[in-house]
Amino acid sequence: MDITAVDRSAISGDTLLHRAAPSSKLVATALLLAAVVNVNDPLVAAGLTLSLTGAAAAVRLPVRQMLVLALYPAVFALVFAFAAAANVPLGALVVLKAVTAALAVVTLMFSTPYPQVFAPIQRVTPRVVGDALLMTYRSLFILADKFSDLSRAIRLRAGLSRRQPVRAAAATVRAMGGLLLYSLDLSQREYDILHLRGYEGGFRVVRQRSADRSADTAALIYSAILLGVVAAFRWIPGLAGYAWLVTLAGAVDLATGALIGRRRR
Amino acid sequence: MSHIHIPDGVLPWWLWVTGWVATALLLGMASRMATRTGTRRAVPLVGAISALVLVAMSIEIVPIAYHVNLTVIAGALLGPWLGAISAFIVVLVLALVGHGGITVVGLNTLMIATEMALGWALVHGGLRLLGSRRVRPVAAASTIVTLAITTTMLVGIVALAGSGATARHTGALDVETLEFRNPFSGDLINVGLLGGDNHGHDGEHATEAGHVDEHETEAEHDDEHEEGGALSVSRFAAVVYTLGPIGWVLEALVTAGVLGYVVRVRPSLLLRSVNAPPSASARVGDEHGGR
Amino acid sequence: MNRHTHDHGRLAGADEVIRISCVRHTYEDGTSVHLCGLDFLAHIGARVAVLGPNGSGKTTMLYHILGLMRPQEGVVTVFGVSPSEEWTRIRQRIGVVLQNVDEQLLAPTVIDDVAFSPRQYGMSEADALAAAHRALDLLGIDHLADRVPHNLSGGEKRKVALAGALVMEPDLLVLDEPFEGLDPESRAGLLGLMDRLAMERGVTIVMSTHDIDSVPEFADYAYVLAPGGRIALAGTPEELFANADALTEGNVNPPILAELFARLRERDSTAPRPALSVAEAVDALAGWKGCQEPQA
Amino acid sequence: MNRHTHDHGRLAGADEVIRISCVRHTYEDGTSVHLCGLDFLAHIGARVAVLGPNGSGKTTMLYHILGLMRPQEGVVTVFGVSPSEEWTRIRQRIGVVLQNVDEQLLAPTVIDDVAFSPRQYGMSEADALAAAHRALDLLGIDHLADRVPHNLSGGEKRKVALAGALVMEPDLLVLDEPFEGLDPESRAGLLGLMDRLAMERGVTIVMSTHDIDSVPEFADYAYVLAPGGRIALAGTPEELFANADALTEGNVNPPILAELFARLRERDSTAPRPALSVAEAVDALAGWKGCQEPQA
Ligand SMILES: Nc1ncnc2c1ncn2[C@@H]1O[C@H](COP(=O)(O)OP(=O)(O)OP(=O)(O)O)[C@@H](O)[C@H]1O
Ligand SMILES: Nc1ncnc2c1ncn2[C@@H]1O[C@H](COP(=O)(O)OP(=O)(O)OP(=O)(O)O)[C@@H](O)[C@H]1O
Ligand SMILES: [Mg+2]
Ligand SMILES: [Mg+2]
Repeated sequence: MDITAVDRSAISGDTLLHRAAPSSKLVATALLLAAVVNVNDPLVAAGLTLSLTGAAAAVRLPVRQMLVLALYPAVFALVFAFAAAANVPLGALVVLKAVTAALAVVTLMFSTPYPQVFAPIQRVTPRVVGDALLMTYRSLFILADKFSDLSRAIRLRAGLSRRQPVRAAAATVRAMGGLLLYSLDLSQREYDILHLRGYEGGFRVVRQRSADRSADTAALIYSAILLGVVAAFRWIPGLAGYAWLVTLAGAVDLATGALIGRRRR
Repeated sequence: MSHIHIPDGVLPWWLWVTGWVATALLLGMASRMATRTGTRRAVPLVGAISALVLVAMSIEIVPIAYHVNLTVIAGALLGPWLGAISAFIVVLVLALVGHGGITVVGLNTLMIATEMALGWALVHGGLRLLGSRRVRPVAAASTIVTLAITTTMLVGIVALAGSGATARHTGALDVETLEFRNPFSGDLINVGLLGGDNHGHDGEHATEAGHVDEHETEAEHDDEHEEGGALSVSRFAAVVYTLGPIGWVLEALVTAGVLGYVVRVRPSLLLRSVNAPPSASARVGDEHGGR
Repeated sequence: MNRHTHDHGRLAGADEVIRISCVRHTYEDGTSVHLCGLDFLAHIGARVAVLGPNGSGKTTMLYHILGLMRPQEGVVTVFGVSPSEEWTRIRQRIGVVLQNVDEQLLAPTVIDDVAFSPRQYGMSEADALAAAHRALDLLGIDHLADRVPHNLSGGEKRKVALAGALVMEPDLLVLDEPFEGLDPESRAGLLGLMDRLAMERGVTIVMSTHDIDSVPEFADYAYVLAPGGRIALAGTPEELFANADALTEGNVNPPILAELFARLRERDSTAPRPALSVAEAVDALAGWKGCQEPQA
Repeated sequence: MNRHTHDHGRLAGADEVIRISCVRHTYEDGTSVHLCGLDFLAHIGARVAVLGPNGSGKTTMLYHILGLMRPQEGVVTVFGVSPSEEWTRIRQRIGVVLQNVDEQLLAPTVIDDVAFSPRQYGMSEADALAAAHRALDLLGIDHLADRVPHNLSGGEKRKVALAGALVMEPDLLVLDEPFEGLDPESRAGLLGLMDRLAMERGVTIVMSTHDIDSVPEFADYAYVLAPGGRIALAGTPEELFANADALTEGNVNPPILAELFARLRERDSTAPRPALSVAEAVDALAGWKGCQEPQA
């Protein structure tokens, strides 16, 4: 979970997806999640994963970093699969679902600055919740900086040595106590500022508009097609035998995606 | 922190939808209660404490990759209502940055909100009973009791879900694999506290691999499970209750250490809220004595 | 939105913006700051510097002006009202940049942060954004509009915070150690901007600083706090720095040039009167060498 | 521990403490700092100042000296070894105070904080406490021993941090902007202390600062970084500040006195050579006026 990497890509990246309107990307992500929830054939799920990866590669998102993040839920899915799934295909389905869902969300986060992702959430939640959500993300970076300052100081003052793990742990716990005090002070100062600047509740975020209509259309159509395929295989029984075609299509997607991504580079 | 690591699209939809609905209700109620003390006070406080919890979860305390959660502390400082809001925010941010489990955000919020509310009630009850000098034992005991109760809740959810293989970690203790592991491999912050500077991550992927291997053997035992059927709640519970306590103790030690430090450095912090009505604990950050 | 009508009828002078009279504040741990001695006064369009050693109470004083603290004793009035009680009545007229700029940028993006106050005060979205862009332009940082605060450099953060303070076109600007950590060039830029604000718009500026050498350049009037909060000295920079002894008593080192001239005078009584800028000093010294009358 | 031999031998002379040679560091976001141009050298007992505008790479350079960053290109040696690789071998000889003192105070009381390193290095409890008290005494703040660091004023915190850095009696002291937020008196006290450390104990001091006016007082040698990290200028303060044009190019304003004398010379070519302290300047000016012979 490297928030700074996500943030960096979202803010300084410049891919086709970065140019799409955040609202379109949110809808596309929702469609993909619906597809993940409904997919019930491992081969179709594999196709889904592959083509999503292919799409990310095609627009030149940092696919490798994204996959590392998506791997985390995969590990837990594997645990789940081995314990719960009756057979290998079902186990594979569980893992693929986890990876695909994570990949969909991560694609959104890697191509959209966090305010634009949180703003729609903020609009549908109570004021305190939405505002606190935006405030959390802002504070996260301040605190992370603070903590790296703290641990740097511990390091320089010889607080950490492998030979004395207990002392090292104690020093770290202290640092955490210091961080706690700091975050309370921080909230006090933030409160002062809110007061001074006339806060009455309700942060507002300028809505980012689409910089490229075709990007929105592409994202929406692409995820709609994937959902359509999933739905077809779920509810049209006759198709079950052809699920391998979806996997194949996914593989082709990935290959072309990788090629396009490389060509553009 | 009790955290259900269930992949999206696996849990029965009625369960996670119920989780979302309950969370929505909880948040509605919480924000009404929270705004009584003023939105302006609540927003920065919840923001800072949620950020603190998120940062803390990325810190390794012991080289074997044990990480803290600070939910009891967050609960003690925020109180139950702001705690519920903070729980939602923490879970949501985790899900968005690649933790997975967007659909189970609702269920996870309920778990952590409960943990924070329990932590708040126990810490403050204990301090009122025993006095602030005993902050360490109070904090430690509260943490253990809180985690024991939420673990029981988790077993309940597992029973509801009808699947015996819900993976869970208490602290970072993965009860399924009987080992401690750090779920935040690529840390939030790039500070290798004990290792070399910027290259602390390689080793962890190795443990992840080992982690998976262990499951292959374990899976054999679970072969009798049918899809979504035959739960082994009893076995799950047995594992949780025998191994969970190690995680609880570690979390308890850290909680006691941090709260002890805080009380020594700034005694007024907890004491004030001890004597104040529950909602007033939201004003904990008020240091200037001004408005 | 410049209100230049000077109708602040009160007991005190019509153009009085701030008055602080024997205010006491006791912190939780018992530390007491007693802002007494002289009265602190700031008039319309004045640029006032607050000097004093570490821990003397500069920040405490500014917090009282901003209504963040309620005086336990004594009187604070800003625009004729008590800021801690009637902050909502005067807040639109006051812009603030406190010491930790990092923590003052609360909104998710720069433009949202600068547009924060206008929106909260109920301006229409279009007006709020227009005002925000005007403020960014004023500071020459419109290109930062879509950036996220945590990626900015220290100097940029300070400018964004300043834009947020200026967006409502305030009549009073309160700055706590605005030069901390800035290199000389950024500092000069900031000084120039404050000059313009005071001259062209009649903005009253109150700022605390340790940077004594920039006081003559920046301030019309300065107050010196002694430890404990006592307002020990007051005067124009010329008056203050001419009186090196009193300054030293007040635990403030005079600016280098003031010290140079004071010592020169000790050595040679024909030495010119203290000059406070390099240009003036060069004139004065050259004149002195030529045994001309020093210019007034 | 006094190494006062001043034979600045070339090529990794025996008394060379630090050498930085064309080091490049690229931050994760692509910002690259290239500490090249001149080599950075510090000799035993030297007091070296690092100047440069905001963002020029001063902190980055100090982090390299402290082994917090691994050079991606170029060479850093401290006490003859690479700090990023063999930090444990040299860490006891190096004391550090970074920019944000707040985050460097780790223990609940001042004495615990100062005794932190000795305890970590496995000193006996009694020795650790004795060492801590010695360090507090050295800074004249033994009365703070039992206070809680969080409640101290900024200046006091900085002194405590310094005591923590001095407690192991280091041979090298690295300070990042030690004067930030300090009032002139605390600053003078700190300058005096650093003088003593360098003179009496032969401690090598490397410090970054924006406070140009104190450089002549403090430093034997100074380096000026240009934006991007280029080490653009180096020399003794006298050499550096005599050359106003090069300084301005390097985006560093010369100290006020240097500027005064430079302008005086433009006006009148008989004006004396730049003096860098007030006392010298008074002598020079008085001598110039012809009232007295300037003292040698
Ligand atoms: N939150 C606090 N709790 C207790 N004492 C405090 C607090 N804040 C400030 N003080 C004390 O009040 C006095 C005045 O502090 P203040 O911050 O106003 O000084 P200052 O003049 O701004 O100093 P500096 O130049 O270091 O910023 C100091 O003695 C300080 O220790
Ligand atoms: N963590 C970081 N990530 C990305 N870029 C960074 C980081 N830290 C510093 N930089 C960049 O590296 C350059 C050098 O920064 P550095 O902090 O060394 O400057 P400095 O000379 O210490 O500045 P200041 O006078 O403001 O302290 C700057 O351009 C800065 O923006
Ligand atoms: Mg202050
Ligand atoms: Mg720096």
